[in-house]
Amino acid sequence: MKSFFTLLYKDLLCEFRTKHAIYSLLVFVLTTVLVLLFSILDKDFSVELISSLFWIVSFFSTMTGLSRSFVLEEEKHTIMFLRLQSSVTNIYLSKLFYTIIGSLIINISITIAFSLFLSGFIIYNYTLFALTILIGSIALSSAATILSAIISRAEFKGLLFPLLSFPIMLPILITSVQLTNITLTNFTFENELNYLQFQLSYSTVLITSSLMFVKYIFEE
Amino acid sequence: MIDFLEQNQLFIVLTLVLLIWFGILIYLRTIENKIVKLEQALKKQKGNN
Amino acid sequence: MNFRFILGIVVIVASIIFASISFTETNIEYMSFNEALRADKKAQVKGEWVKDKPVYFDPVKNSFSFYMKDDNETEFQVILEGAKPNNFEIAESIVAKGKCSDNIFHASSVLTKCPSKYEGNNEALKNTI
Amino acid sequence: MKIIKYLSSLIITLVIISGIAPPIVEFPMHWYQYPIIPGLEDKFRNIFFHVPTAWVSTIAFLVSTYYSFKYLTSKNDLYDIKAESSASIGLLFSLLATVTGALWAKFNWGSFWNWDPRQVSIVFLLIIYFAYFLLRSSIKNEISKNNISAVYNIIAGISSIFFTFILPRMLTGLHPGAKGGKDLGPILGGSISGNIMVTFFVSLLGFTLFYLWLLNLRTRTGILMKELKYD
Repeated sequence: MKSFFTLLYKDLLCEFRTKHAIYSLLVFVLTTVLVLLFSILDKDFSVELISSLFWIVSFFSTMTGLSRSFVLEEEKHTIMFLRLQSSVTNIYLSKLFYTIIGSLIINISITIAFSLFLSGFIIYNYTLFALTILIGSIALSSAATILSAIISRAEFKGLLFPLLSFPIMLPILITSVQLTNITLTNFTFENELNYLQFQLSYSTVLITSSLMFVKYIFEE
Repeated sequence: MIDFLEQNQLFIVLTLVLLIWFGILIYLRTIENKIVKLEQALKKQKGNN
Repeated sequence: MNFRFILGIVVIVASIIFASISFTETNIEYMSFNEALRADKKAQVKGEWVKDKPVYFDPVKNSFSFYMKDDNETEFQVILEGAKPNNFEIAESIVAKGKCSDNIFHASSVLTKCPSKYEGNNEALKNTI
Repeated sequence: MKIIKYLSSLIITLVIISGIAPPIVEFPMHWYQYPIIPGLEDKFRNIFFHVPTAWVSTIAFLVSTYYSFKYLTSKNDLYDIKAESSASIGLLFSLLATVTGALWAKFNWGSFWNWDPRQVSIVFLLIIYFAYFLLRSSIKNEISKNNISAVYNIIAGISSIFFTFILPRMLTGLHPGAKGGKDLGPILGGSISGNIMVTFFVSLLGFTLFYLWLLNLRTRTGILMKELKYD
């Protein structure tokens, strides 16, 4: 348990020093908002467009900034060190929590940026929106962490990463966009709890199976 | 001729599908024969060593 | 097969069942036309196509217009932004998503529900097997 | 194995004949007449081919996931070969299901591709298992290749349950059984005429047996390649 917190602290400290994820997030948010504002000056953006963009920005920031956690360890050849210090499960858990924290921060900053710059971004249902962001972050991170562990051992990382993560993350993104649509329109066509239920069980399944099998990835 | 073809569309489709299916079956059989031969050759090789 | 695996499998199966419950409980709320008129927001209305009333396609605006009758038998005009939906003629019911204004329903999408039963006449069915 | 081989060939031949040959009439009076289904007419015959291919691809991916699990718990190379073989057959059949589905969609829904949730989910499956083979080819170390691809296969297999069985029923779509539809669809809802039902289930059986034969062939080539160290 102690080593888990040490590892988590180490990851957060590394991120704080390099600010890799923070910069990539800033660039993504700024470009999307600016391109949107300059290209469609006075038009009202449709809710569907805004919520899709929200999750596209979130997806790419998570992908570039955070999900390199395991890949970086492998590239810096520090994974062996970590494995001497702690069990694979502990390393996995610390990476998972690091990714969840990072992705939560990313989503909250996107929310702030969108509500400052895009007039169409008005949240009607705050509880549902908070839940969407929380569960969406957990689900995205649970997929990103295990895939990052798998990728770290393979060659052609740059090509494989999007290819592997895209189909596994897309169901999460689809349901998140639907949920965000609901929070932004204040009118429910659908049973919004279904989507939350889907995301919750999807992330539970991903995390459980990762915990079960992550140790085999680093077995030689 | 065209009348005949039009009236028996379904049977033309049926013959074509059956032809393709039999082609696949024959192909699979030849592959299986090859595999059997290879397996036997491998067994012999192992026996010699 | 140790305890950890069995526990994991149980959790996975339980979550899959938990997620499966979500689609058995779907209850979509359709509005009637009058409700949609008052709602002043996006709504979806379910109904039938009124075959006697005129249907036309405007190639300039790329819009398709037809008359629809909702479950309360209220008739109203629907203007769809886009081409005529597939299987429009044979659809047994139509779901239109959009907004109401000036007694016209401006739909952003129209779903056609086709007969999903793969059987013919019920009387004759008994003879098949 | 011999029985499976001959039985599957025979059954699929029979299904092709009994699926295509019988005429459709408005009032079926005999067992060899299919009822006319409004909106589908002759196009309904595709149900005997499109659904079983999709079924086989689902089964093949699940079997592949199962063998990957067996591999990780037993570390027997045979299971790795079986997992890979089953995944490759699944990939082949999901391609077939996409093609037969696209043809059906062209004549029933108007265009080859409609972005129906099920069409999207089969694209997910294709990408996932394409990536699986890419992943296999991109790891050099034999043992870690087998381990990592097995872990990925399990993650992918479990998540594919979500988007082949659950997601298409939550979203609105054109396939029967999608959200907003009246019932579960013709098969699960049981609203299908007797002789169609019989042909359909016989077809499912035939295609499943055919899959077993293919799996056997593919596994044997895999074993041969392993024994001869041919990569």
